[in-house]
Amino acid sequence: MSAFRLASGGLVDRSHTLRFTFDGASLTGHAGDTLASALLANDRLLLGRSFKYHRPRGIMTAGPSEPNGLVTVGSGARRDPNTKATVAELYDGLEARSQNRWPSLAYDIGAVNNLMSRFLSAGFYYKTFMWPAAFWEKVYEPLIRRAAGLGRTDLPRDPDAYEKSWAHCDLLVVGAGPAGLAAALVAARSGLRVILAEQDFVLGGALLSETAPVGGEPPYVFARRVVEELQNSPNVTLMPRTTVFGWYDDNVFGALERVQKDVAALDAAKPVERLWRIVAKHAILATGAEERPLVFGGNDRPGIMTASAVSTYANRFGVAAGKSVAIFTNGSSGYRTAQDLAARGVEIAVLIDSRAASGDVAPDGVRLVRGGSIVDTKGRQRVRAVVADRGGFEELIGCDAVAMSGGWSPVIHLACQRGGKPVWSEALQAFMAPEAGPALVTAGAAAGHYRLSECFDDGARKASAIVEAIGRQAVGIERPVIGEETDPSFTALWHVPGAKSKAFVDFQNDVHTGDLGLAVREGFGHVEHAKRYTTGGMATDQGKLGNINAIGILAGMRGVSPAEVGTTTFRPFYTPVSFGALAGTSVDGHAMPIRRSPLHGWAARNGAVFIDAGLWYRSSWFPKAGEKTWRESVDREVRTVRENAGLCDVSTLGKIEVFGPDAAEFLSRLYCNPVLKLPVGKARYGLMLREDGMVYDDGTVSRLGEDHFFVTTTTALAGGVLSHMEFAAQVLWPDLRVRFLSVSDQWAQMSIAGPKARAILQAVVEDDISNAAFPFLAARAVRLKGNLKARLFRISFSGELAYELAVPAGYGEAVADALMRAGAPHGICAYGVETLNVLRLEKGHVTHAELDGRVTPDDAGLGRMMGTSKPDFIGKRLSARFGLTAADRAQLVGLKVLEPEKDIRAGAHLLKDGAKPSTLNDQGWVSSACFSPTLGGHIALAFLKSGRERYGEKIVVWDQLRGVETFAEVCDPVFVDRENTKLMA
Amino acid sequence: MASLISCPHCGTRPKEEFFIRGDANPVRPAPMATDEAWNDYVHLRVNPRGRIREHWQHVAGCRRWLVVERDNFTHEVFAVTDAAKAGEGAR
Amino acid sequence: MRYSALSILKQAFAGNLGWKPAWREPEPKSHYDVIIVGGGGHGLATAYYLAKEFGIRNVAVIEKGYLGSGNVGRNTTIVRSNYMLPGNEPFYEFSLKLWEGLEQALNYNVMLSQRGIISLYHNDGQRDHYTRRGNAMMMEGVAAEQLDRETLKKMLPFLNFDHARFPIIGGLLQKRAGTARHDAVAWGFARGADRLGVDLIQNCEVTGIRRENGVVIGVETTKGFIGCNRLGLAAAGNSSRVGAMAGLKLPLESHVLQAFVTEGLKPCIDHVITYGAGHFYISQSDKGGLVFGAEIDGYSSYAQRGNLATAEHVMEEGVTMIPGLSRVRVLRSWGGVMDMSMDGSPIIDKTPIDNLYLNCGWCYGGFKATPASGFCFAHLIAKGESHHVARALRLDRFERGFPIDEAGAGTQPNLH
Amino acid sequence: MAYDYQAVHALDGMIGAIAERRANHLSVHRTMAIAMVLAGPGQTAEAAGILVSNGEFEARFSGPGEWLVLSQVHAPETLAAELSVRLGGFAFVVDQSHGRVVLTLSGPDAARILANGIAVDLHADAFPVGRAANVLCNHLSLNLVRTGDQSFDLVVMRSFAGALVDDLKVMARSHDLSVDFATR
Repeated sequence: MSAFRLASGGLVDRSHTLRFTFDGASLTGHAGDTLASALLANDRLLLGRSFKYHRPRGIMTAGPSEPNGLVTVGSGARRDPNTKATVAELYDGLEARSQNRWPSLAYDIGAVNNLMSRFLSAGFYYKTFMWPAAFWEKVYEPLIRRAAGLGRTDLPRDPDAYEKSWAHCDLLVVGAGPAGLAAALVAARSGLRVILAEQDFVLGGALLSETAPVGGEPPYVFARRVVEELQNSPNVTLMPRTTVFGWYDDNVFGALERVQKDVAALDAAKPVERLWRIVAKHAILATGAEERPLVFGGNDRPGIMTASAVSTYANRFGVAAGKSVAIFTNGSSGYRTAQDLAARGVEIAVLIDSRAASGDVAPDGVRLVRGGSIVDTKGRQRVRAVVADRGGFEELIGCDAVAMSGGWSPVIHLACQRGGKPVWSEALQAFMAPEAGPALVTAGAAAGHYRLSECFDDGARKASAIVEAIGRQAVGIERPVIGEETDPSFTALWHVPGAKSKAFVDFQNDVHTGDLGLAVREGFGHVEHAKRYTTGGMATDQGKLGNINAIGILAGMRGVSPAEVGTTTFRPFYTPVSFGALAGTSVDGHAMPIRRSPLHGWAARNGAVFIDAGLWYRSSWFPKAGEKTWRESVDREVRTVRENAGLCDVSTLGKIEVFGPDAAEFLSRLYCNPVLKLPVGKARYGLMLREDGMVYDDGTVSRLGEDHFFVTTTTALAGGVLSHMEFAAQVLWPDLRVRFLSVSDQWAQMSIAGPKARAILQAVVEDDISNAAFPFLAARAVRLKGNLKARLFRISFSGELAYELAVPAGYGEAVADALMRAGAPHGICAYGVETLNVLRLEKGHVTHAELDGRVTPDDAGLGRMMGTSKPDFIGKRLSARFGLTAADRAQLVGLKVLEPEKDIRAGAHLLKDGAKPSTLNDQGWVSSACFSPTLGGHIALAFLKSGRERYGEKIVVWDQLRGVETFAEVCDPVFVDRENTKLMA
Repeated sequence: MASLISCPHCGTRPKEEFFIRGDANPVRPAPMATDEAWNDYVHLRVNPRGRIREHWQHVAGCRRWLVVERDNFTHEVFAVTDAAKAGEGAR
Repeated sequence: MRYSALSILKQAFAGNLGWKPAWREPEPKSHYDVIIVGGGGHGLATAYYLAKEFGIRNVAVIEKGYLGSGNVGRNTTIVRSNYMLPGNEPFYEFSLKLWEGLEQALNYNVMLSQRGIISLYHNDGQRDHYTRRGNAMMMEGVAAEQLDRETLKKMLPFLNFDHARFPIIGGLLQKRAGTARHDAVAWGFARGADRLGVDLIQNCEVTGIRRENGVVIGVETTKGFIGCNRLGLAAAGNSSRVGAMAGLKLPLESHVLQAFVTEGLKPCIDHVITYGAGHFYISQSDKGGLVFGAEIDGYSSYAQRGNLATAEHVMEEGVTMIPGLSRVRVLRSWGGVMDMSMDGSPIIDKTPIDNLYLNCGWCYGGFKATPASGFCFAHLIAKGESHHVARALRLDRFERGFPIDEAGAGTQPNLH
Repeated sequence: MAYDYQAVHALDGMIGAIAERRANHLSVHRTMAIAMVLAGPGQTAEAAGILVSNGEFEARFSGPGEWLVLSQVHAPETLAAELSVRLGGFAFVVDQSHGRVVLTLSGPDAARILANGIAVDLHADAFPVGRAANVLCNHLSLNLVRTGDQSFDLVVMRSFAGALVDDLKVMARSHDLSVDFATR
């Protein structure tokens, strides 16, 4: 039996021994232990160093509010820094390490800060480290950064998986203590869909550490029986190891389930943690109450714990907090702990009650000091004695642990996360949950009902009310007979006067009463200012233990009530949640879905290199054997298209089918160019503006029937344009008789471009597609040989004789293969978006590189398209604004490099020859650039101030980011075939 | 709100299924309305704190544009209406 | 009292009992030359510069809560000047220069940490965009560097180079960018303004703007009427509400942006890093917490709190950018009310109402602008004309057609 | 040259050839006749009346006046034409046989697996057999219909099919799932 493990008692399985290590030392515990209880049992009291002063610290609580007992659990890539030992379930093989110490826990250099503490008062860093100016970042800041922080990570890739899930219920009960179990039982028997979530690995809450018999049996046995019934109810979901961390709008709760944080060898088929979004019609918070520490001199030494933690370690885990325990209380809870310890044969050094008188009775033989206090403690890595004070008389009392009880605060965190402010209760000397509406109520100790019987009744009563609100018959439960109960009354004591050493309020961040005094003195007395100035409440425990005392102390200093001081804001997360759990499975390759073109397989078979284009994978270029760089491939593809023909996958374009008697009118209002008179069987380039007059998207409009259009969008804005059209149809003009549908995925679409395109296509298409029968901009359904229905559009992005052929997606690969076969004799090649980009650039066509949301049609050289005679279209009115028509706007131009050995890249800026670089002198920028195999040099599209007036000017292309400056000649943006002879051929 | 929206066509759905456009009150002026009216429509917003009407589109559901009437301080939702229907009411 | 290492030493030996209040708590006078509505970073900076640079010391800042209770105390503390458009870049560079001298000017350590910001990009189009942006910075004389993938691998080995949905192909670095301690900025300007005679009036809510013959003459407040010659509004997310008191309708929508902090860790991320395939950005505070955020929640809100779905999406982007964040635990989330403008850029201008001046539209980028915003707003109020770096930030730019749209997203505020 | 076009399925090469079906199974349909029906303005009731399930078609709610119609009786090539004839002037019909992929998820954990990506309450009382809805599953949207106590049909845009199957495998991590083409 280890040093502090009691001979019997507790809910740990003494027949089941678990091995674990702490800072490399091999230790043992039992199934049912937390890491904290096992460490205590092994006399491992010192767990870490505090944040600022590096003071030795030990375990202070037995639950999720723990400020001190933070360790790193696990090793390698499975290392979890800042794990609370008080909630970490012990398992065989657990490895734990202390934090924030160097070189070792016992001998920590940083502890020198403790000696310097008078210089390190709250906010000291705002007042110094300013001289010399450069020293802050070079010297002081690195030192501060290294000293701060707790756990360590070098950010290795996490080997474990996470999962997110949705759950729905009529009633969510948070907390499986007496109130929560009673509530869940009533709701379960009444037929509600119930979820019972509990952060602990055993359900039962306070019943697990209570001793008063319930229904004639130990309370944990009673709890077990209730849990069993709930487990067997099909309408109940039990969620142990699940912390409800957030309450969001519409009664959506966030909860974290620790699925595999209790094993050394993980099951790869399961996530390590699971995030639940629980949509609850109603919720009951049965989250219990938190015992407050007392603020006295030296109250942070290892061995000093809350009294309820001392009781829990004794009753639930069979571990004595010390061999001789001093108890310091301001209410009856200290007496209960005295009874618990006495019953288990643990020596009580003294019981000090800050109240001069009370009805509480100390166990027989225990020395009771009424009206006394502790003003200091002794000891280094474990408390060895307390300095008790009674009426100015000081006495040194030996002990090796201190149990302190400063009264109780209901745990109302979740109920305050949506803006409601806690309400101060003078009677309970505590902040209570605000009225949160019918969907969320508190019950039991969380509602200020501390007695066990009250908890049962309150939980059952509130569940019954919810059952009835839902419109069902509530099935009541009979409250079991409960043995001797204690009522934890207390007299608030925010801090103990006469402290002989630092009295800590926030343990982890080392905020003591002196810091709060300084804050008030310097004008930071507002509770938010005090928090931000002293950092009280900003540690990993978010002030769960300390804030209430800080508020009480501030109230005292300012001479107001705690109600007037108020609390800082309660915000998610109740306890910290891993990035992994919140991200779930939507990481790495699953971060966003991948879209594959129907021609993906064809492209892959032809050796395509793929590139991300939004969610799509698009074929970028098709390297052939012997080609060493992408440029070689692209140059070849460009030349092949210009000389013979090429086939490119354009399936990713957005495609929308538009129907209805008002379809033409609708499209006429959407596009800035005329659409109404587009003949059936014809296509037209279309430009859509935003209402602010800037270009939104471009594409083609084809009229397939009088009341039937087919429009395409760019790949990038397919979704956006659809929404834009839906807005126009549903909100702006609901009277127009038009319906439309995205058919992007129905069609595989390929561009066949080049002088040989017609010959190749004709081999596959049944219909006559001669220039006469199928002229430029023809658009209609055709039949392919082999009896396949298709759509053919004679449109060109490359400037070549070109067609876009659309076939049902599943047939895309087969048709592409057929075209490649038919084209082989003509020297066809497959080409990708890189070549497409060069081809369109040579032809001066714009893409979203040019149409970047700040460009008007006129800027892009498309001003003549505007149907100014149309009565209305989106963007018409604001296009006329002064700034959009100003003469010095940047206009689309072409650039030809004048120094052949130099290139131009997109993103370069433009300067007049000889001008000094400055924002004022900036003449524009390069939007797209490439090497043109056709022209044999580098060319670019650029936006240049008043550019169309400046053709022929020699201009500086200024790319200081790459350290490149080069001369270029400004020219018309159309570099090839300005007469469109190839297009019309 | 902000977590769940009750689409009149699809039922209660999470926020992620929607695309939000903004204030639903401005009405697109007639083509020949004044410059001021157009500037007001495109650029100016009352932006009150409290009860507002906002355009949400159920993109992952029925793809209808909805008018969500809600309080932008408490995040309470009062009503969700199909925008075409809401428009009829306004006319 | 002046702060220094010596003052700390002296006070320490006096038990730290001799420290004086950082600022006075005056009752409002009946009349001021200038009243600034809003005791956040911009309002306090404006008051400070009015007194310091323009000799106007009969100034009051009126704040409905406590000083610094708005966005200055709830942001992710990033300071940078890596903008693209000529309407913005000179302004933000002016701001960064002010930041660089702020500690000495204010005698307050705002902990400016010029650790560099790296904006990652993930495809050729983004690379071109960042090239244009980097060159625009260099045109203004602001140093920028393009980092290729191999350099990034050495500098930031923890990035997701191998499994990212959208590959990291490079980044744009501004070395002089970084972070500052947000509360200290508010407190430093407040203390600086107070020492120059500015009255900081907390817990005083403006309930109306009084006009006589159309001209603003003062404000109605919860502490009564206070007169002024000129009134400046710096109310951030509440600008529309305050503006409405004078009958103004502004090109703004208020939205919530969430921010997050993790548990404290030993130093592990030494830069500010932004994710180009989403909106995620992250840095590590001097206390050790990783401070991060991403996009706004998307709906109109004055609630200062966000929803879980957005938080989840932020984490998805975070872990996709830095897989090793997975086991790091997030401690706290909070929300700020953003005055999102119609083009994503701010407004520092006169209004059509005499004596009424406006400073708003900071979207989610107001923190870095704090000194320049204060300086330029003070310039405008004192001299009646815009400071040259803030000339483009006009209120009438929307109707006149001169938007400053860095995102190219148009007039939908939640897309900026 | 012979022009005998063989259709390729969006998931060809990504799934198939499993040794045995597991407790939960995702079955991918090779071909399915699918069309979208858009009721003409003001003609929703008329179109709905004609579409009432008669064994030939199954019309699944997609939006007001919009249905996703599947048919086991008609061929992909003829369904849209057939519907056009039946609906006459009451609706516009668009063939989607190639634009969508139909998958059936069945097994004791089917609803639980879907709950890992779909926010809609799939409890049989809340989402009974026959209920159809367009829903978001992680980051992509699909049409979901409950076809039995333990089975659901998922209809997804073709280009997203691979991503959906990948996602479903991850969603089913702890639930013993096999994936294959349907053998019909």
